[in-house]
Amino acid sequence: MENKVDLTVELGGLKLKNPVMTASGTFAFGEAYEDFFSPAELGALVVKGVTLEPRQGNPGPRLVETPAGLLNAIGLENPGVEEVIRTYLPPLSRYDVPVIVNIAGNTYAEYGEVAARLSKCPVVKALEVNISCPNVKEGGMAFGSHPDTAAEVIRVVKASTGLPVIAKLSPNVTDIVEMAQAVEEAGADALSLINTLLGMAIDIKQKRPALANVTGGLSGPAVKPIALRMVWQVARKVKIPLVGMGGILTGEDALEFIMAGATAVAIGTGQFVNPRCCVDVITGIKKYCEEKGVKNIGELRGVAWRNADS
Amino acid sequence: MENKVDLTVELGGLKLKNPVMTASGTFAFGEAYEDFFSPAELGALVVKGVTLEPRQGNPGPRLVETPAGLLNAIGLENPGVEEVIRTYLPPLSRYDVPVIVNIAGNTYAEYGEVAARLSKCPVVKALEVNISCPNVKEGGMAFGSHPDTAAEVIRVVKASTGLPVIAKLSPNVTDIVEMAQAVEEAGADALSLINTLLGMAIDIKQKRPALANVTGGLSGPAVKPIALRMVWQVARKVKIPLVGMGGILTGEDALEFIMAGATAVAIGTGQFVNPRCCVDVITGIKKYCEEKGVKNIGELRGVAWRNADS
Amino acid sequence: MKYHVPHASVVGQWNTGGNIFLLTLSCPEIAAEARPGQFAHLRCGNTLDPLLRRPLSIFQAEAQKGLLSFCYQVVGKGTQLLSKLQAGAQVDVMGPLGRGFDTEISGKRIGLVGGGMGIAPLVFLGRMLARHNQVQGFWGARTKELLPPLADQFPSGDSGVEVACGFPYLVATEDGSAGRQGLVTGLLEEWLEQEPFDRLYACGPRPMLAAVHRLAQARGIPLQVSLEAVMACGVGACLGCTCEKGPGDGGAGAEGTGNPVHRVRHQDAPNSHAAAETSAGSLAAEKRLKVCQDGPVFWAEEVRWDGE
Amino acid sequence: MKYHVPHASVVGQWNTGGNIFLLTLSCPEIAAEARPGQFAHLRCGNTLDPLLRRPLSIFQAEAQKGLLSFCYQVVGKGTQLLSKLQAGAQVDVMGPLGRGFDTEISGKRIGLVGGGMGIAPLVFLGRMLARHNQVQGFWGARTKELLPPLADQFPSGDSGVEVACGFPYLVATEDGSAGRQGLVTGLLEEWLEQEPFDRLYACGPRPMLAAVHRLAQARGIPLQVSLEAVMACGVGACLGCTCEKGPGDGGAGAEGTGNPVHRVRHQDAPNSHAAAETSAGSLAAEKRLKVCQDGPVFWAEEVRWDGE
Ligand SMILES: Cc1cc2nc3c(=O)[nH]c(=O)nc-3n(C[C@H](O)[C@H](O)[C@H](O)COP(=O)(O)OP(=O)(O)OC[C@H]3O[C@@H](n4cnc5c(N)ncnc54)[C@H](O)[C@@H]3O)c2cc1C
Ligand SMILES: Cc1cc2nc3c(=O)[nH]c(=O)nc-3n(C[C@H](O)[C@H](O)[C@H](O)COP(=O)(O)OP(=O)(O)OC[C@H]3O[C@@H](n4cnc5c(N)ncnc54)[C@H](O)[C@@H]3O)c2cc1C
Ligand SMILES: Cc1cc2nc3c(=O)[nH]c(=O)nc-3n(C[C@H](O)[C@H](O)[C@H](O)COP(=O)(O)O)c2cc1C
Ligand SMILES: Cc1cc2nc3c(=O)[nH]c(=O)nc-3n(C[C@H](O)[C@H](O)[C@H](O)COP(=O)(O)O)c2cc1C
Ligand code: FES
Ligand code: FES
Repeated sequence: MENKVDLTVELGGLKLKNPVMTASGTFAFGEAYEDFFSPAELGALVVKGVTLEPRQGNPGPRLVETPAGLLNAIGLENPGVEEVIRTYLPPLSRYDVPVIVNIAGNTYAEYGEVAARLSKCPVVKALEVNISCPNVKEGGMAFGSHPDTAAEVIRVVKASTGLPVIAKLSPNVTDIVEMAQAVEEAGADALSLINTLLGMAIDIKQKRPALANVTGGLSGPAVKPIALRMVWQVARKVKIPLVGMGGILTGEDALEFIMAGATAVAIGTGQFVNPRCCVDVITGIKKYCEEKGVKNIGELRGVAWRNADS
Repeated sequence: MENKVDLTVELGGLKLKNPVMTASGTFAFGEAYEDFFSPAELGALVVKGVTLEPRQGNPGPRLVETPAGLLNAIGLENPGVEEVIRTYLPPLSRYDVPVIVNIAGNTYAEYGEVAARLSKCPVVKALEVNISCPNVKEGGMAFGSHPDTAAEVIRVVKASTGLPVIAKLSPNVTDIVEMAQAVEEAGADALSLINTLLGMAIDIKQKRPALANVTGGLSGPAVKPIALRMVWQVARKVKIPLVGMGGILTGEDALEFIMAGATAVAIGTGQFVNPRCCVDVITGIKKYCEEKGVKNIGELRGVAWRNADS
Repeated sequence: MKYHVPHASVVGQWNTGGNIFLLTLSCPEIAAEARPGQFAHLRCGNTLDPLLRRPLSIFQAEAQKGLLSFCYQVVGKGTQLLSKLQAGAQVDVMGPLGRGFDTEISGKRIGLVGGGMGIAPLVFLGRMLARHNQVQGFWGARTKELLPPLADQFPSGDSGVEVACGFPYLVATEDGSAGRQGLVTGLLEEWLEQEPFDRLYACGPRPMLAAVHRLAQARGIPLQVSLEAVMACGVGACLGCTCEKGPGDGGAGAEGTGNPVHRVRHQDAPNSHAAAETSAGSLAAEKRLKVCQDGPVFWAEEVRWDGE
Repeated sequence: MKYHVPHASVVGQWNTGGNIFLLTLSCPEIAAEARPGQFAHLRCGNTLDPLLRRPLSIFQAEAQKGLLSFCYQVVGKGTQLLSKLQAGAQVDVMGPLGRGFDTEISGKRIGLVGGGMGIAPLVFLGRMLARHNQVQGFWGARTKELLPPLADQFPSGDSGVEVACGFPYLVATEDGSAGRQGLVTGLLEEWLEQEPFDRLYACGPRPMLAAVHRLAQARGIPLQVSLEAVMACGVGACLGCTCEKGPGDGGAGAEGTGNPVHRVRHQDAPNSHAAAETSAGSLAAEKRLKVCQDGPVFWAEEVRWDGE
């Protein structure tokens, strides 16, 4: 089966056995879903956002369900880069899967420092730079809202590491193409889009915001049309590969992103709905390819662009 | 009943008997839902976007359903301002409801011209200026993506009419507060937020965009968290009243917007789900007020802000 | 008058064996006014996914019993959810919507051409027309399982709905699993070589409609077609369903619309260019046609075919 | 081991009359491993609204029969949808999840304090503990209808599940509609004035837990509490459910978690500060507690109460 359709893709120098990755923050550090499937089945494993110092994150409630969506305000809770390197990353070497670490920082220097330290960790195969977290005042979205600051973060990270660098963009901008081009020019090897959309909910019984943090990041199927549009817009305007994400639950959803121009896709919220979501997406993509006689997943990349032009 | 709770609100000089309006483009010119309820029950009737010349709109398919949402690419199909004034507006005088006309244009001058002509039409009580339609190349979102152009449209319209002017903002921006402040300064009497989010869907069977127009505007419950966040952010940064919209289907949804700081709300996509949506929302608001001993709807405006501060 | 019945109760649902279902609701308001060719707009489930209603043609309306039936194929999540409903469940329905077929005709030879689920509204129409006219049906589908339930297969007793056509019909399937092998338009063409029709009515996939239109036009036979479109509101509010207007005007209208805007003069021929009463409600009268309100039934000349 | 059973079939569902339901599934994998205090994560419906699963405590697990029961109250759209399921329907379940109550105890006097739906896991626990200990339950609710079904009300035959507590319990309702009028913590306090307990277990609203904690702490009685939190993943992946850690460590753990990370040494007293085996999976061991994975059952000292 595996041989009939070639699902391998290349992402900024990294070769993935299939185009399905986990989305940062929805898979912790890799073992939460072990009873349901092995991370070795994934194209790549992207772990939770890591910062220089440990972070407690935001107070609760941190989650609110919305129509076909999820608002989260975790606030980058993580044990800090040292503890991650010491305790969390080594066990991941037992899986045959490239590990990508998502990083965030309060300052340019912090991004650089975290990148430098992780680069020494052999299990780490690439860095995903989160310049788009809507849930923390400093590190996050502020950098990702302006092309200049976004580009500067990427330049600093590139200077601190030899690993492939994936820039993760915020959708909360007027012009996603401008952002994508700025980080490409700064040296990003690939792009992840999208992070969550800034949203909120109000508890009308208590007459106050439902999240303790007031606002949160919206993810899940609700945002898929927006994520897909951004992948579509960016696909033809940059040369580096894209990882598409936002509301993917099925192989069909993933194929929409690939046809819009994504090289790989990531599964976040979908994992909470279906603990075998990643595997089901891989199977779904493979089945489609088999049925349609697609030999290599690359044939589908951006095909909707070609068909819309004609 | 009507007397127990005071639901009247004031919107840029316009007095509404309750805070529930129709969202432009989802109620045509007022009579489509006549068999289900009378427009006279509404706080205000906002009609379809009108341009100087007639417009055929975009080719079909123009609609795609998405998870808890709707993508539309109507493309401002309308018979042009003259025909609207001659044929469509006069019958509306039979309802006891303020009529607000939504306007769009390709140039500043067109906005001004449409505004000037509608101002002579006695049934029109206010203008809603659409600087945010994502579905047409010219008139729409381009103006609404930058504070300077948005402000200029409002200045031109204000100079062309004595009617209250409501600026309808696009959510497809990095900083909604900056946009809101720019149009407030330009003289807007109120703000409507939000218009639709730019999105798309791909038909994987046909391997091409599902909408003939490729991209469309996303509306419905899926976008409610984003709309609510924008109302929340803007509420304290401007002095003019806000009309909140985006995914409202129930009285509870409307109350979230009011508690975030909206003076009135509008129902768009919800109307397609439930043909009595507007009336059910009014009833829902009234019931909540009665149960909670709220005498005047104004008591709830922005209450979540006060509770979040404390 | 259009009605919104939020809690119409399911009287019965019957599965023809394939993925075609016949659903009967108790819904006296809509049953009393529904005309052939009109549709209802149904919520499928009570959650926000799927969000929008789904349009289904009225397959049968029995005013006396207050029963309303639909014949539909499961194609996606909305129809999937509908198919799970059992007797006693409740459905939120709007209707009757749109302009139905012209039924003001008598003593004529009439041909009905239906493809797949397009047969549904024509069975309703044919039963009505057969009282005063000579009606012949032509039903086509890709394969046998995609034909809606016809007289001999349908357990009328159970759901209380009678669907015996009451007029003769011929069947064609592309794979030959029922009736003649081939396209339904082939059956029609052969028939027309022997015997003429005074009027044709067609409902089905667009290429089939276009083919019927060519056959009818070549012979000068007035034709009414029922179009499909993706719909949101179903009542003319959103402009989501519009299609381009053809050379013929909408004056030679049909009846049964329930909407005063469309209570136009009835004409026997489609090309009479009678002045239609248009009104503010009908944008489409100017530029484009709203399938949900100006249709779904149109005279063939009202529609732009562009050499299809 | 955690299982994902996408199509567990509903054996029966029973409504206690109010808005409390008892749902029984055939789900041998989970039933075989489930321990008191653990929960399952259920999809409610098959559409994208509601999107997330809903956590429900395991009310009863019968390994032999492969049956798994839940006792829940309808509070929103998820539980509403669940309550419509009838025998034969299918449900997507994950479980057993989380760390359950410590059941390695014998020959002791044990008090169980449950508020509302918090009684559900304690009935399961009490039946197990009563074999080797002397168990006394204290059940409280706002009103009679909010008490889960107890022995005398429950038609055990029908769904095949037996829920007779098998140990004595006292009831308090705030409105006096059943048992004593007042709070369940009042009942407990009075009891403690007469007779001590060697261990307490509590599940219910946070203020009730805090009150039980104060009573237990004052008397030096080891206490385990089961916490609630809004959850997305239910397996420690999202960090959505975390809460602040208290002064006591997690070393004096409980068993039945199914997760090797938490197979820590069993201690009889909560304050022994035994070195827990932590691992990469347990972020919370460092800073915060994951209710879904480190809990939902915690020793009272592991939780931060902040003078509650
Ligand atoms: C006026 C009218 C009358 C109709 N009458 C009948 C009928 O009597 N029996 C019947 O079986 N069907 C009928 N249809 C088609 C029916 O509305 C669609 O099959 C249904 O909406 C599909 O819903 P779904 O959620 O199951 O599929 P979805 O998940 O929405 O879509 C599944 C597939 O069906 C296509 N589709 C969706 N909506 C439509 C639509 N409105 N028209 C055509 N294709 C669509 C989609 O593009 C997709 O490929 C009618 C449509 C119209 C406009
Ligand atoms: C470990 C665990 C075990 C549980 N066991 C049981 C049980 O055995 N029986 C039972 O009836 N309930 C139990 N609950 C609570 C149950 O999960 C919620 O009642 C349910 O998720 C509500 O879903 P809904 O869609 O009906 O309501 P929603 O529409 O989601 O919400 C309705 C109301 O319930 C509140 N709510 C939603 N989720 C939770 C939650 N996780 N905890 C507390 N309040 C919530 C909301 O804030 C809202 O006010 C348990 C919760 C947890 C975390
Ligand atoms: C609970 C949660 C935590 C997340 N944490 C992170 C994070 O630490 N770093 C990051 O870059 N993105 C984070 N994200 C964003 C996701 O990686 C992803 O970009 C987004 O959720 C959209 O994909 P989805 O709809 O499949 O979830 C988080 C999302 C969720 C829901
Ligand atoms: C079919 C459709 C047509 C619309 N046409 C217009 C329009 O002409 N002018 C405008 O300002 N907004 C238009 N909108 C946007 C709505 O007025 C509203 O801002 C948006 O849909 C969000 O609200 P909702 O989620 O309640 O639909 C349209 C929306 C839809 C769905
Ligand atoms: S479906 Fe809305 S106008 Fe036809
Ligand atoms: S619910 Fe996801 S970590 Fe607990």
